[in-house]
Amino acid sequence: MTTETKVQSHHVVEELDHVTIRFAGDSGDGMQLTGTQFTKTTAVFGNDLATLPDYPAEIRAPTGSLPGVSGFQISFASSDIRTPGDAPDVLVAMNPAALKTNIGDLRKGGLLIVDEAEFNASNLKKAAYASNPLEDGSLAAFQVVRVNVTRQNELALEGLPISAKQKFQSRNFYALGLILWLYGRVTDTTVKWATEKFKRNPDVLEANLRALRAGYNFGETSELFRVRYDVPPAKVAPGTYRHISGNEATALGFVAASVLSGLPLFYGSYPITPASDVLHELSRLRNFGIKTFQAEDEIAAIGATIGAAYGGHLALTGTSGPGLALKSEGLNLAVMTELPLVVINVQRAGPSTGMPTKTEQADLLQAMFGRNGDSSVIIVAPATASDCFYMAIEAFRLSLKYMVPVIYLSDGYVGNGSEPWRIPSLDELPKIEYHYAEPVEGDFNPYQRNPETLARPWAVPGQKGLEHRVGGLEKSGESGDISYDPGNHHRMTLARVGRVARAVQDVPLLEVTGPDSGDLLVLGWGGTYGALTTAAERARAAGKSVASAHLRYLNPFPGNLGDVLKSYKKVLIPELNTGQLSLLIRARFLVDAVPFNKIAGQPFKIAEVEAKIDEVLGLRGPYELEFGPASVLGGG
Amino acid sequence: MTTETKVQSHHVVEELDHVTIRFAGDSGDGMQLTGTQFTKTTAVFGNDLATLPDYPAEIRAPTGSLPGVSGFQISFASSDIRTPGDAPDVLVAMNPAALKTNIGDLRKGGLLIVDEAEFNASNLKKAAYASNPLEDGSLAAFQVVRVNVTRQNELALEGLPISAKQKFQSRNFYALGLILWLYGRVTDTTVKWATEKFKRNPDVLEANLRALRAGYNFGETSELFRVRYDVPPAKVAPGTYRHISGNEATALGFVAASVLSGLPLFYGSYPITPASDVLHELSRLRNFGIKTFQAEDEIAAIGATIGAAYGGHLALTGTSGPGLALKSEGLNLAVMTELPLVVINVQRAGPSTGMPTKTEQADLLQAMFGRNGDSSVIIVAPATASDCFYMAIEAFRLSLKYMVPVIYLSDGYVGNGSEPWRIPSLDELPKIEYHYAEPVEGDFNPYQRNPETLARPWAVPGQKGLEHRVGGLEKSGESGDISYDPGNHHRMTLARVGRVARAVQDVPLLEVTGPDSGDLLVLGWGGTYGALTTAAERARAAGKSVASAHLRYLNPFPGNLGDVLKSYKKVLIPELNTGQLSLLIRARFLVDAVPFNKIAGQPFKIAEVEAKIDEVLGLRGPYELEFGPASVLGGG
Amino acid sequence: MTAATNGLIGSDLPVLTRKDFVTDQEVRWCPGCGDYSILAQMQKMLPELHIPRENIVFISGIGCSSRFPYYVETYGFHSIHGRALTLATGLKTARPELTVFVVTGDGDGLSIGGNHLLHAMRRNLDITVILFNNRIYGLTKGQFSPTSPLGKVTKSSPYGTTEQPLNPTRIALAAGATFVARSVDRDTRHLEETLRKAALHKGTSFVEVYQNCNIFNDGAFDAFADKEVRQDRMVYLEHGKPLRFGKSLENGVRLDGFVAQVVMNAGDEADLLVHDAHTENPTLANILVGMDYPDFPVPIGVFRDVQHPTFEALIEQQVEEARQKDAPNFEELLFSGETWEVV
Amino acid sequence: MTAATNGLIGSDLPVLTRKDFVTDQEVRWCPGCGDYSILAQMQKMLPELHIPRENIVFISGIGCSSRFPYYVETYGFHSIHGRALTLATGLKTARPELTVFVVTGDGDGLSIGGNHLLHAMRRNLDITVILFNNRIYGLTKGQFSPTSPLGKVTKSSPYGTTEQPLNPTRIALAAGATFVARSVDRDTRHLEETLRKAALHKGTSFVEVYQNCNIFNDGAFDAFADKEVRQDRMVYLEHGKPLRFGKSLENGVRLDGFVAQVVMNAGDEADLLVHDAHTENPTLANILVGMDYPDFPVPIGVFRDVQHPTFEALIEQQVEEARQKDAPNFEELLFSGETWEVV
Ligand SMILES: Cc1ncc(C[n+]2csc(CCOP(=O)(O)OP(=O)(O)O)c2C)c(N)n1
Ligand SMILES: Cc1ncc(C[n+]2csc(CCOP(=O)(O)OP(=O)(O)O)c2C)c(N)n1
Ligand code: SF4
Ligand code: SF4
Ligand SMILES: [Mg+2]
Ligand SMILES: [Mg+2]
Repeated sequence: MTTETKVQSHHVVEELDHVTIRFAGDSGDGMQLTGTQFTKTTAVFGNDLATLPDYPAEIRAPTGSLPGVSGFQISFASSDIRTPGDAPDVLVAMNPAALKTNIGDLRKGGLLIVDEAEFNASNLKKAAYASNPLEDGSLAAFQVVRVNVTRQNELALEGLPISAKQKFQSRNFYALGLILWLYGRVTDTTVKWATEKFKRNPDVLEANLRALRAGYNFGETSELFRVRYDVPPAKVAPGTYRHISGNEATALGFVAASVLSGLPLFYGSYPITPASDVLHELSRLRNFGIKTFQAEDEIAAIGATIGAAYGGHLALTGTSGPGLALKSEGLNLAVMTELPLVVINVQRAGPSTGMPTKTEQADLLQAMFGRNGDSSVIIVAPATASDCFYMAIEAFRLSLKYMVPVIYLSDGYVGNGSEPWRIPSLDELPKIEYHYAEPVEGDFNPYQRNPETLARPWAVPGQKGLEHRVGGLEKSGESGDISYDPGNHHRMTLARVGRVARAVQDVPLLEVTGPDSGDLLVLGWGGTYGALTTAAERARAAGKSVASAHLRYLNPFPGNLGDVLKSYKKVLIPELNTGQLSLLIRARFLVDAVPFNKIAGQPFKIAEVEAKIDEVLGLRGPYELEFGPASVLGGG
Repeated sequence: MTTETKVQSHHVVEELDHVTIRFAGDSGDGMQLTGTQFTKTTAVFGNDLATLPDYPAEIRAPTGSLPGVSGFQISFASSDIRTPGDAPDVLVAMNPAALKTNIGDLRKGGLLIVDEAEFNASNLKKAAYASNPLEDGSLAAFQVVRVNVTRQNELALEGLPISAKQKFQSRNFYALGLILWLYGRVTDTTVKWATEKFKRNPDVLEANLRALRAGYNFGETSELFRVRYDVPPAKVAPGTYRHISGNEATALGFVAASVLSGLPLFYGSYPITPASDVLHELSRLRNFGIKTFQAEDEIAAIGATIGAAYGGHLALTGTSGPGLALKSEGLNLAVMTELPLVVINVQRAGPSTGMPTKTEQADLLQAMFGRNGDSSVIIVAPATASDCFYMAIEAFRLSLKYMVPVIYLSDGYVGNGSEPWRIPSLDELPKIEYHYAEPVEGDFNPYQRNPETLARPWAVPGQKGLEHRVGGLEKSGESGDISYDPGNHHRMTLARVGRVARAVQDVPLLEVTGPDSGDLLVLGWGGTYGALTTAAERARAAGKSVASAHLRYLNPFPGNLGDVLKSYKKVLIPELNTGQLSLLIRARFLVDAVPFNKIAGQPFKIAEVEAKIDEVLGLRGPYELEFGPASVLGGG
Repeated sequence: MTAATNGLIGSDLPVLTRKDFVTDQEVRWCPGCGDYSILAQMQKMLPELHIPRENIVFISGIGCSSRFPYYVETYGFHSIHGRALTLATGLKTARPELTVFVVTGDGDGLSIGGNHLLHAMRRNLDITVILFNNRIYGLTKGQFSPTSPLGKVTKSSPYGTTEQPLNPTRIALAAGATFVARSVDRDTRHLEETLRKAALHKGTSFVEVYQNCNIFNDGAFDAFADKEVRQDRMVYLEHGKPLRFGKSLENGVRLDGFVAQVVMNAGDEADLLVHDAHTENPTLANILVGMDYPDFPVPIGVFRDVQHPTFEALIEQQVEEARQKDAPNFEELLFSGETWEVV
Repeated sequence: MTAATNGLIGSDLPVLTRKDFVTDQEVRWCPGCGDYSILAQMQKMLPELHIPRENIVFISGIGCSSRFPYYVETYGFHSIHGRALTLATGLKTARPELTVFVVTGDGDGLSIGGNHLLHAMRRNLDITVILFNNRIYGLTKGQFSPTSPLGKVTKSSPYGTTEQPLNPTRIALAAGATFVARSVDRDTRHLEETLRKAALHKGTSFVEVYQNCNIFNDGAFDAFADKEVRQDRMVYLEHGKPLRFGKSLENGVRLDGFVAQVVMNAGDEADLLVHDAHTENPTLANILVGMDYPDFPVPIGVFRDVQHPTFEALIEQQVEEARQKDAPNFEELLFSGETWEVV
């Protein structure tokens, strides 16, 4: 498969195991598009890869301004890869603002490609550059390649009957072409895509194709690049693949739950970043009988979802942190009435409005405890973009079996990040069972529990003879009448909490990567999977006795978690919060787990975790994050 | 003082150290009044005492029905006393329903006084009695005294120009007179009160006084009572006393905070049981410049309170469990904008609507963690009715000093329960300091922190030169401009959590009752103080090495808590929840504390705690509550 | 058993009686409470709908009024304070074939639940909403509500309230409700008839019922609703009929431009205002809702009754059309977008 | 320093200019957004109030519109979604001497914040509320809002919405607002004047501003608000003046009973509807708010402007009267009720 893509060239070809590239420019420069196109080509080529888009917080910040910078990072390799990479090896900066905000991350000695045409006075001012970095030597640490992209592109497009603005807007194809050349890739995928995309607009199509070719040829002809690079394909499992983001996978997973259970899906939600995409995805699927409902607020969204659950539908609601806070009273009604529903929380940096476009894992304790009374729910958390698909199915499998609400904790990093995904066939997926209550002889007891699961019957309106009343007041076990009896409340509370504990019988055991006992276990949950697993892997490669395990089920914990913890001298728990999982682990198992906390709105870098591992192993002194202490004992 | 109340009598007088009496009847029978009157007399007499009213959940249930029963329990003693008592020694039952719902609690061999006139067919039916308990021997275990109260009372009131209904309604004074006689008390206090209360209605006054006297004399003349009892006064600290309920003390305490700080008090609230009384109390005090605001919902209530805090007022909001859930998003805005305010949560049994009129301690973890992001607040909890006054002052002292919201966790038991209170003089109370930001040279930095407290300046509108903007988005330290900088978010998060940790310097050290080291520490918090302390005391009296300590500051914990815990072989944590404090203690100090959980909407009985203590000390086998297991490891 | 929702519906329509809608639960309202009458009329009316009990759902919030579902032998949901309408919206959207009633109070529906009321009205789901307006918080023992008059002294307003009340009927109209009516607990005939009309209307029906709380706000409506004065101080709205009131309907209401005027002893020729409940123009209903005692007789009956497509029907239509256009195929969906093979 | 609130107020009233109300913050709206114009008119208008900047507070919720406070050099609070009015209520009640503006959007103010809008309007605090109505959710990138027309296709309604929109001005009127007006972002003169009137009104002022979101709902108001067609398709409401529109005001609006009618080329004698903003009777305002393009010219200006006592004034009055009757004495309060001595 490599051969067909190898391109003849007089340049030296250097083989690499993995490369990280970041495209950065103004929101208007189409960097997301450039990134996705390069990603597709890379995927089709057969590399394993991971990507991370980085949008500006504002809808449209002024052109050329620092807040207006948009970036897209891709890491691809000939071996298996789990994160978009720590420090880019290559940075493409389309203007001064893009350089200013991204150069800090480029690895020393890394390759920097800039459009020198854009480094004019006005742009430098907008980026708050006192002097031109291309001239003042401040970039000495990097291999700087100055390309006059704007001008070259204009020349290539000369004579086309399109506006100067349109010509300018095709610069990103020039940059794309250049990078494709640099990594020995063909332009087929992009050409195919563009031809389809612009078929109604031949001139723009022509412009983009010319730009693409021009960039590609510039690499080939100019003397600016001594070497070009080759990252051979990875050995990935055979099958049909697609590229998928976490939020797409989440939406697809819940559609799958509907297909697998045969229950129609209802989605009640109120838009909020970064969860809105799930609403957008699902609202397109009316043909699957999916009813999406954009409510007036989060409270109405969960209220409607409870109504749908009571009506016997697959009831789903979704939001992000502040919205989960608003849903807490409603969620408690679902806990009390023991109805099955799932709450998606795509976590973002908090507290309060916080940093809506940045990621964090700080809603775990809110999910566990954010309701009045002793109120226990099941909690699951996808570990990667594609894992969102499988955990969505799990969420409903457990909710329907135990008649208990489930909180699905995704986050901005998992939701917006994307990766190649081998599309499963339906028969690889679990069946989802549910049971509507059947008519009974004599009185119907809406709170008579299944002895194995402690679940109460799901009696949906329309079923003759099961007329009954539920509500938020305490109900007497069995009959379901309002009860203020002390013993009844005690037993009902234990049963409600107990149901969730029982679900452990349906939670797969925790798998450990690395030795099943040793010096250190790195334990994580949710979106940090890539960085943690890779850091532990590298530690092992360096001969250290380090294993890693990742929790996708937070409540109840997998049944073997206690034994796993006991098998290691030390336990390190890195989290993007002040120590929320740590708190639960310490309380439950009384192990002196070491928390590693980064609360910066950004994922862990592999190197950060490696450094912390060394600290805990006593191989180095205390480790600090570049911007502060790395361990808090707080947990909210 | 005793002498003047000793009454001549031919009966044998038996001296007791303490007695528990419960008055029970229909909501219409005026049992609350009877109880309060007896309480006042007992207080004035000089006994220490504790009371617990028990209202029906419904506003007005049908007369004579089981849900319509209303009760009032008082425990009084010649030594100091902390709970209204486990099992009453005396039960006064004004009708069959009252007997049915209360007889289960009367201690075996206890004295039962019934109004036999009410045990007619229709009343027995309403109480679902198959046969008349006065006849069928089912009361053999008790000393039953049958008094035809209704008839006797009618005779005493003969000739008065009032309706039969009014005569019937004075029965409670008859019962009161009888009990006053039984415990050698004088009727002065009640006579004085009635004379004032009914001055506009001489006939009703006369009726009540006659009824009172009739009951008193009946005791004296009838041969039904062989002995009468004498409970000598307790040695309580000299001073002026009043009787006060927890909710009254809460309201008074916050008024005190206003007086002590010189800041006007704003109270934004939405009615909810059992917190509404605080709103009622405060809304009467316009003359103190107190502005109460009944909002459209809990969200508006805390929103308005944040507005008042921003405006430089002493900002207070109050609710119960479900309302706290609704306030969580708003509370997080106060956490993020770092404004001082206090949230009262008078806890009730949950989850969801739960049992609104019953008590529970199950909102501790919601208070700790019920918000998105790493969001830390200060948490205090009064231990008794009168302690509410002092903890209210503490709440604002800490909130204003650290510029952080404080949650004040009372509960239905503390709020509705009452006790005699020695009224403090103002100079016994702490000063409350606050500082409005002053105009500065150059730019004003709204997030420049006080190095000692980490508090940010309180810049209130109206102050020239301090114009600035706050909000729920992350702010850059110092300047307060919106910031998405990773390091800034990390540092700000640590500072927000850190402020609360710093407050430990203002939290008094935890006091231990009993040996400062030994076999067992009984650790509790909030409204369980009485039962826990007394149980531990009794254990010591029985020669066991048991100490007790009670937390009134839950976040941060007192600085010496870790050392205290380490000083005992075992730690027992009884809570009216599934183990919420246990979870925090285990996580923070890694001690294997034993949880003792009762989730029945009722306070602990002293005997229950004693039994559990013996279990933990290995002096008995596993202890179970009458209605179920007594230990859960859950915590919500 | 399957979710094919029709599979859930009993096909035969049994003949039911009032008693069939009475539950075994002991009714827990104060003796004398107006809620009893509303419950009785509802139980009288329900059999006439000829809808099997299992296809009827009563949803309420929290309040004395909201205990209603416990007493009606159908499916029932006693939800949380102010949110009944949100549950009803989800249930009716998911299960259009069910008959959904919502019972709420002036606090539940207009204080904490006000926003949901606005949005339910504009969405026009086919549900029936009954708001028990006793102008007080009953269950929490007597605080003022959003419908309590300015200056009202209550437990939480010992100096009197300082805010103008909301008029529930006016709000429902402003939000675009397609059926808006008002009745009184003690006018049992009118109440039952109004409940029936509301239940039969296709679209959101809103009924405000003046309800006496004899414990915390006794007599709030006596001035015009008492038997003795009723005919003189209330006017019964009937579509197509002139507005007449008085013991022998001797008085009437006319319009001077858009201003209502009372005409005492109006002869037959008098050009009295003729009620039109079916006009799309909301002005007439707004004029009527502005009439209040003592300046005017209080209007009782149906203010507005128009036909608009329902929310759930429009969604069903989208589902159907989408299915026609593009039959659902999950495999296809999984494989949609750019895909590639690895061998 | 003390809380005696007046102590906080600078007494001298400085002469301020537009620039004094501009902050150092870079404005973060999309180029071409209607919000820029509203900000500019506000900054032009503020100096004319002659209120020291430190006594002015801008409070907003969340949305593009709600970023407003960052750009006005006064005290500012960018709160949470839908709750700005609740903060304003608490602040104004606590500190009546401050001038409080609330900036909200059609989602912030009518979707999640709808209930607070109803209750703020009826309470009549002396605050000024400006609702930026772009009929879309801007900040979250283009979902429909409660003011989006039925059938609107957006990111969250690819098949079109299935619900009738709310009319913000109608809701404000129904809730009893004492000042209700409407303006358009691009009619700068009218907008500035409307903002001034709103700010000067004593009581709650509600202003709906039609605002163009050129990214997610471009041209929503062009049909009648564009410079070319404006005079023919909008009618400017002026108290005491007849409703006239058209390039040379040749057309007008008259009433047939309570039904509005357009009169083209209405001569001077034509009995055109004369606007009365000061009448307590809400009917006229309701008729006007019912007028919409294309059937009618869209009314712009002040619909209603009446005087009622403000919430905060009534509370201050209670405080004063209570103080007169019963001077505060905390010691006395502590010792109130039954007390007894233990020696
Ligand atoms: C979230 C929440 N807030 C407050 C309450 C307390 N509460 C219960 S009912 C009610 C108001 C009842 O008034 P209304 O709706 O008019 O019903 P009514 O009792 O008058 O019939 C309140 C404030 C609650 N149960 N839940
Ligand atoms: C509790 C909560 N829910 C949802 C959001 C997401 N959100 C922010 S602004 C907004 C709506 C914005 O629309 P609008 O109020 O019309 O303001 P615009 O951006 O159009 O000016 C939403 C849904 C949020 N920030 N907080
Ligand atoms: S309190 Fe009022 S509304 Fe509630 S049940 Fe009693 S009378 Fe009815
Ligand atoms: S998204 Fe729309 S409303 Fe928001 S700033 Fe851009 S143009 Fe304005
Ligand atoms: Mg009410
Ligand atoms: Mg908008």
